[in-house]
Amino acid sequence: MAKVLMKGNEAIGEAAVRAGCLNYFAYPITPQSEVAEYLAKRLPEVNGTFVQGESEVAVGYMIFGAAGCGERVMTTSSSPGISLMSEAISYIAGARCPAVFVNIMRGGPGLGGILPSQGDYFQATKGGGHGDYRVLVMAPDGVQEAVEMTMKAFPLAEKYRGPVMILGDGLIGQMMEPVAFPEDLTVAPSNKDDWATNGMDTRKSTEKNLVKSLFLDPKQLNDHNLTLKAGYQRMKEEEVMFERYNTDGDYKVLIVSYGTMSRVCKTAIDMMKQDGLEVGLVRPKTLFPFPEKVVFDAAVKESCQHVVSIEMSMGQMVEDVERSVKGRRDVGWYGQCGGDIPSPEEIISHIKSLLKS
Amino acid sequence: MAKVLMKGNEAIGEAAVRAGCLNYFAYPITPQSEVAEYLAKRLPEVNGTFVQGESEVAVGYMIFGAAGCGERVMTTSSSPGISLMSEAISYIAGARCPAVFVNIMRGGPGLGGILPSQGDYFQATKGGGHGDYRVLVMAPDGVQEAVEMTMKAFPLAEKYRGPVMILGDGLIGQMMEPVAFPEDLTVAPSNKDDWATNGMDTRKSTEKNLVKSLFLDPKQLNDHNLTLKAGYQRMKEEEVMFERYNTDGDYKVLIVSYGTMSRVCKTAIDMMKQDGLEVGLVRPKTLFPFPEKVVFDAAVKESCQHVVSIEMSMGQMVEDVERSVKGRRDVGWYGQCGGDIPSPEEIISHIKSLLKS
Amino acid sequence: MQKEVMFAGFGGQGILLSAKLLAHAAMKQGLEVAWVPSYGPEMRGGTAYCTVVVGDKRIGSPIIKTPSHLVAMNRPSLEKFAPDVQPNGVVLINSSLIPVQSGRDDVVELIVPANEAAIELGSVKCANIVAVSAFAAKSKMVDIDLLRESVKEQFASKAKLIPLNMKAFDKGLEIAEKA
Amino acid sequence: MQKEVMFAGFGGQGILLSAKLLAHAAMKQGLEVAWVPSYGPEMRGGTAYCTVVVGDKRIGSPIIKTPSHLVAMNRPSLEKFAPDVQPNGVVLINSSLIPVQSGRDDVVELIVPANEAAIELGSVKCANIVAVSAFAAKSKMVDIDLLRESVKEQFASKAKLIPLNMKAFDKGLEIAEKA
Amino acid sequence: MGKTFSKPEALSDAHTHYCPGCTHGIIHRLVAEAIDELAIKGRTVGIAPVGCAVLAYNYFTCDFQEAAHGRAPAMATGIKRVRPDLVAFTYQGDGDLASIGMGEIVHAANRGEKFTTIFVNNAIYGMTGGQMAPTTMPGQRASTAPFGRDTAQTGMPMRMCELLSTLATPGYVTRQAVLKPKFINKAKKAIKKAFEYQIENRCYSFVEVVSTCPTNWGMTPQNALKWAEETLLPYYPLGEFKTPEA
Amino acid sequence: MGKTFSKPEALSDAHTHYCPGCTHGIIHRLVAEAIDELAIKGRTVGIAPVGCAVLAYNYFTCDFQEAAHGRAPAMATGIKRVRPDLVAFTYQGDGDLASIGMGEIVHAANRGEKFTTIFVNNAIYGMTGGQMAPTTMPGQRASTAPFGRDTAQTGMPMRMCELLSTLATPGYVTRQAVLKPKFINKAKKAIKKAFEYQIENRCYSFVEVVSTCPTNWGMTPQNALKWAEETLLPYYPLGEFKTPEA
Amino acid sequence: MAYEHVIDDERCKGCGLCVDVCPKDVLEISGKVSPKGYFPVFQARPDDCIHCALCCTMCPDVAITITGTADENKKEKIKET
Amino acid sequence: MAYEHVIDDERCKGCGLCVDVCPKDVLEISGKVSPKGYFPVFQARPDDCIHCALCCTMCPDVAITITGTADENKKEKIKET
Ligand SMILES: Cc1ncc(C[n+]2csc(CCOP(=O)(O)OP(=O)(O)O)c2C)c(N)n1
Ligand SMILES: Cc1ncc(C[n+]2csc(CCOP(=O)(O)OP(=O)(O)O)c2C)c(N)n1
Ligand code: SF4
Ligand code: SF4
Ligand code: SF4
Ligand code: SF4
Ligand code: SF4
Ligand code: SF4
Ligand SMILES: [Mg+2]
Ligand SMILES: [Mg+2]
Repeated sequence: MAKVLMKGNEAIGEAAVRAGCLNYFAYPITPQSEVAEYLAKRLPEVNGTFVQGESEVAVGYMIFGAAGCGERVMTTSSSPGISLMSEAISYIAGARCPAVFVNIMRGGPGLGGILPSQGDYFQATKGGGHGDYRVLVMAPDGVQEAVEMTMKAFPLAEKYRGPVMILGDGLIGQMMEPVAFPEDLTVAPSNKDDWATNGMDTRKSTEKNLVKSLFLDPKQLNDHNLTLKAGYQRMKEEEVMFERYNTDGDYKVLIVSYGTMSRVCKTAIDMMKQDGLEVGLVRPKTLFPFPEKVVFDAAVKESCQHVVSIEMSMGQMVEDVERSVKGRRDVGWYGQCGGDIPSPEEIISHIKSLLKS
Repeated sequence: MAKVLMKGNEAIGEAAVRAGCLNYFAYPITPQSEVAEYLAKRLPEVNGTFVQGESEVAVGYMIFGAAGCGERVMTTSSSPGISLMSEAISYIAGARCPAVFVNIMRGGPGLGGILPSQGDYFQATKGGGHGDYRVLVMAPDGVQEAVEMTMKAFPLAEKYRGPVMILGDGLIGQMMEPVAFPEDLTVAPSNKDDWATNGMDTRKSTEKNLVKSLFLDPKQLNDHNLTLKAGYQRMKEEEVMFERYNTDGDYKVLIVSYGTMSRVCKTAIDMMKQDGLEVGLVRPKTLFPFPEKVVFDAAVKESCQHVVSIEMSMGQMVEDVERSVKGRRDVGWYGQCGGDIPSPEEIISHIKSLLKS
Repeated sequence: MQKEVMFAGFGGQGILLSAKLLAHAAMKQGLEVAWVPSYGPEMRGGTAYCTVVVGDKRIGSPIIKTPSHLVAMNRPSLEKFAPDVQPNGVVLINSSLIPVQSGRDDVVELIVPANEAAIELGSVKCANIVAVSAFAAKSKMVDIDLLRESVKEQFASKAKLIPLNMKAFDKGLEIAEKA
Repeated sequence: MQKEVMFAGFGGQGILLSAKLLAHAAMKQGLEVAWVPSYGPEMRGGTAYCTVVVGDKRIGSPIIKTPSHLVAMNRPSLEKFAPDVQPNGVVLINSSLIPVQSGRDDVVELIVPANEAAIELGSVKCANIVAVSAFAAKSKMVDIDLLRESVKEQFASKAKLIPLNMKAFDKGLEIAEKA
Repeated sequence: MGKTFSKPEALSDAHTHYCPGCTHGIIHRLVAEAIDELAIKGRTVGIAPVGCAVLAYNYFTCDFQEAAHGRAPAMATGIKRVRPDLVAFTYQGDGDLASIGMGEIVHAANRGEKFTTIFVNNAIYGMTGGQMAPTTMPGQRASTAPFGRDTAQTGMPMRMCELLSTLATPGYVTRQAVLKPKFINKAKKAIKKAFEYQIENRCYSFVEVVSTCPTNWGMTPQNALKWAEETLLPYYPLGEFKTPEA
Repeated sequence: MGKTFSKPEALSDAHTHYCPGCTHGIIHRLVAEAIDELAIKGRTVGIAPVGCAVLAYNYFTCDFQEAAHGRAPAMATGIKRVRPDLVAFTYQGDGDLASIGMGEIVHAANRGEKFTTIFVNNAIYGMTGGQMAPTTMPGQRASTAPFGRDTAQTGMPMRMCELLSTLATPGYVTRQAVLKPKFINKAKKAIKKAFEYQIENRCYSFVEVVSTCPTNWGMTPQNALKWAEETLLPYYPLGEFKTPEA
Repeated sequence: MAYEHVIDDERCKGCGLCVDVCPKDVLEISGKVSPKGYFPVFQARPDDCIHCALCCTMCPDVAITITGTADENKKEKIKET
Repeated sequence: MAYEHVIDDERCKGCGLCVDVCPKDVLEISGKVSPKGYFPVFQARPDDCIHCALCCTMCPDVAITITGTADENKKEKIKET
């Protein structure tokens, strides 16, 4: 298919449509409002539904209600809006409904700023909401991958019957890049008749379905949590995605970085190569499940002296990197959080300082 | 002072009053509604303020507004309610206001159940809200400690100008135990004139104060985040609290456990001692900052073969334990989440199975 | 040495209060104590129960699956909890509402027609006081005089109720002795 | 080989569009490209700018602090960004609104009275087209014919605007040649 | 002149957990009767609130979702927007709907979402043990208003029918009660009508039902009915506040 | 018969970031004039919304807090409950107050919180680029209503004065405009009165101000004033909807 | 046609609401506690019952049903209980 | 007493709202762009100004001030500008 030049936010909206998601509920917030603006035009063409909710809290539950009927559904927001959805995400996970959330991160905490950031890593991967649930989180590094991951998100949400999140940043949402759209996703959500409240007549059944997260009996609630845990375990076995860059040969330093930040790191790595300084990169594409083993293996390579997690945050993913490296190498953090993205030059000088010390 | 027999929830309310916190905003939720019911009677006696907010979202911002004036203020809630406050907590951290949050955890995710749980460890320690902030989290193991930590929380919140959380569970809230109240806290919050919106006349100034979290300039926002980070660094140096149990001699297994769960572990440890099986315990009293070094040192003790994080959750603190142990011992998890608290017998058989394997 | 007693009955039978009185007396006696209620909607119209744990050192796990003693104020409670009571424990049976017995021969059964006794004294409301004093006398879990004081303190605010409850208290002791 | 150009001016001058046209042409040419706008309230009534990065391999960091070229449509933009342009880069100066020059002797200055030219052609709106074609001709960043096509496509929906913009396009080329 | 009477099909055999004399049970039955009479059980989805009716999903025989506290109207919106052919109703208490759920109910009503709300006003937070609700009467005691509701501090009780009927979007808004058979029969008609408006895709429909909470009011079921009639009805007058026709 | 005129003290020297002809600036000035005339600058705390007025704290010379989107009334509640001696006002847009902030404004008004709200109704989400607001007019185009607001899908525009004036708790509720000097002078009086009610600890006070958004309406500032007067005022009539006396 | 008025002891919570609405004063709360701990209602004067179903209408727990029957004996049977 | 009508070019955003409300048609938008990129307003016919302050009332940017002054020359000065 020919490439088209698209803004990340619009491409995400188009990707949803091509993934067969015709139901979109959202509340405007910079830097992702273009998704809603695009879909407000696009969905009517395919008899889809767009509702601008009164708040992100309400949107979270519109998503829940729609997902509970077994329909593909998506919302998009940015950091503060996602915080307002955390109760809903916990409910959706608890009620085991498939739903796709997109967070185009901006600077925080609080109102913070509107420029790109990666400050919501913890919130996304450790669950912003209460209780024992995890969210499958994919982090694209550009518009093309944003499209691919968005289209993947729906079948994954249906496979695990839970929330899946695309974690992008303001740059990915605002930037235009050429995109080639994958094949449309034509398979409809399966087996929803087993659990969805899609109406007994619809599924020709006399048994009611319940979409709920309440289990007053402690034994039942524990079993329910064990079922969820088993799903997260399976994600760790089947869904880990990552990319390695310049890790075939020897390298003195291993960078772990994701999303927009990882692109800058690659530029830095290429520049350092010019000066004969070899640095490797592992880019997690799934933040949960986190590529623990890949990071460990890359870190313990003979030649590797330091591991550094480079983030557009004050150091969040670095905790998962530490866990993965198991003390076999010293693990550090480098980054900024405010909207400015560390430049290749800044990264290079940090890496050199590591090697000096 | 003579001991009094009090419910944890009521004791927490009384502790706030004795800490000079006369401002309380809350929304009812089991299993912590007794805090509000107690303070609704108690605060009028001391000309304090209690407002039942219309929702936890609103309560979060009532707390913000009050804290922004430099007044001591507290709210209490339980898991879903705390999720609804996550945006507010992020704002309060971003605007650097001192405020005390109490989470009497119940089973999750979603509506889950109302019985005791520790399923909100991630939410509390990794920040349920968006952006780079941390919350100082203290976890009491009974009514006496709930009182002491609540009274400590206010000066700590003022020292670091940010949110401080007491993370209890339904049992601690509902149980009655004898309590001895510490001395009343008589020192008023200091230096609020430098930042609080308490009125220019009040502080005899012609300079306005701003309570805000917006920094449109990326450089400023980054600096702001570095300031916050420095505070969290200082917490790690100055505020770590923990207890060791049966760690003086040798032990084959190290348990890391907190709150109510740790009491059951102690019973189990005593019982195993009877059978000549030595097991040590580290009980984090602060969950953030986490007693990383203490756990590491206790884990690498010659005699120690296994480390196990025992939680009323599906395994959350275990990630911090893994980080702390740095791969020097295998780290496992044991627990339940639903309301039933693992019994000493269950813990013992798990420990024995570890040693068999 | 640690002892536990489970109080169980319908909501409204004053279960939590009698448990609290026992806990309070134990505290006055200088013992460690924990009072652990059941809570939540499942109680609505259903069974209310509460455990009191008393010991000479700090209470470890306050969650007790096999208590030393049981005070059963209605039939479902007896049927639900009697099997868990430790051998030689006291099982108080409110015979006013429970026509049956525990069906165990390794425990000390204490048959107390608490409701009748209370009604005789003037109000069914004080059945829980009859029960707790009878239980304390039989189990010796706490000092009787301290328990009596605790009852007085409890009703200090509604002084006119004290005489009734004192009568109930002595009635309980009397029943326990006779038993 | 990677080249970057910063387009800058007031909101409403069509900055983002001319940048998009360039990016689009580059894409058609089979090059890798990223179009990176500034966004957010600070733009309100203020300066709008946009970077286009074009290269033969995947664009790494799309955030460019020292672009190869600059298209400055108003004075604040020129003053803000001219110092960052790489040596030998093209600096287009919209002389209709900018009475001054870049003050640099190591760059290629391209003086384009874009507004006047556009007004002559019938509408100030097409000043951005004049500018982008002039810039492309001078910088050779993209193939001129592909860029012309992109302009046509852009206005396909408002066909009656095409002739005007084609005139503007050619005017830009003409200015660039003369310069 | 005799009548037969039996449990509607839309109600399950489960015994409710409601306190003796709690009128939630009556309201459940009226909803179930409407579902039976309209023969919509097979395409109905109920949305349970967080409140004493949280377990409503056990008592009905149709599909059910369980909402978070106050958010049932947003969930119903999600359901109806993606499945307009389904019939959706929210069953919400006064704390759920009038306190935490204020934003959701006002906006769902104003968007004219095609679902039905059964609003159970018992002037208290029942499930959590009798805290003050927005609908609690002046001077009425509640566990968080131990000296009685002080309107100087907490304002006047919230009247949702009055509030919602001011919205410019057409809708059906009525207040009913289940305090005596006469009221119950009227309430039943109103509930059925509300579902009919939905099925005809006419408008949003809202039926407030003045109910009792003997347990947290600290009254016998009989006195609760009496108190409700004497104290609540004067402030919460029964009747139709808005119809799509008007 | 000439007049002098100068910037009120409660306004800072900072130049606003507002678009040319945006009437937010006029409303800022009116609030500042009221603060000056009542000489309360030293005990006033403003609460900035999330909206184009998010930077209001830069433009006033009194203490300011910056709220989260829609939550200003809850923050003002917090302020006034712990410091009743302070004067607090929230300055909120229509997306902020009537959409996400519906629950907070209704409940603050119903509790009768003693603060003042300045509600800037420009029928659009300004800051985020012209998305539909609850106040957007039928048929009016917005970036999320590209074909114009379809009331069948989104309902009718929300009228906050009409809604809030139905609450039983006493309060001051008025709608004003700043579309021409005559309106501006009236609006100024209303805003001052609103602060006076607060200072007397009388009641909650709410002043809606019909405003413009030339940028997102896609109009010149002049046409924006004209459109607002012709299109908004008929649906949003000016006047006093409620006074504590009545 | 005849009617059968049946009270389900299992469902009845003894709230007494039916007792008050019965125009014929047919119903009374029994003295013996049900396994669930309630004192269920019973027809103290079944003969007086006119099967108006007001008790059914008022019952929150759907504990009362009235079924039509052609068989007179059935009706008798109830009498005896 | 005389008045001084001053327009602050720095604050003026050239929105023109003042131009329309001026009863005496005193104001006009100037052709030269300000450093901020706006075309500020100026008094084209200062003599006609009656200092009614309507322009001040309408100005969203408080760009116009009118100060009272005793000094007649001041007034002249304005004329010349
Ligand atoms: C977010 C959240 N906040 C609070 C609660 C606790 N809670 C459960 S039910 C309830 C109030 C119920 O009152 P109402 O809606 O009037 O229903 P009722 O029980 O009176 O029928 C509350 C506050 C909760 N479950 N979730
Ligand atoms: C929780 C949250 N949701 C959404 C946003 C994005 N946002 C910022 S301002 C705004 C709307 C502003 O519109 P309005 O309140 O009408 O003010 P105006 O700009 O029109 O004056 C929105 C949706 C946000 N900052 N926070
Ligand atoms: S608490 Fe009140 S509302 Fe809830 S079931 Fe009991 S009586 Fe009914
Ligand atoms: S966007 Fe609209 S509301 Fe915002 S400043 Fe510009 S004109 Fe004013
Ligand atoms: S109304 Fe129903 S539940 Fe109540 S007593 Fe009568 S039959 Fe029993
Ligand atoms: S049917 Fe009528 S008469 Fe018979 S018991 Fe019921 S209420 Fe009384
Ligand atoms: S109204 Fe103010 S800003 Fe607008 S043109 Fe006149 S002086 Fe300038
Ligand atoms: S003061 Fe009056 S007359 Fe003078 S310029 Fe302003 S509006 Fe015109
Ligand atoms: Mg209620
Ligand atoms: Mg607006």
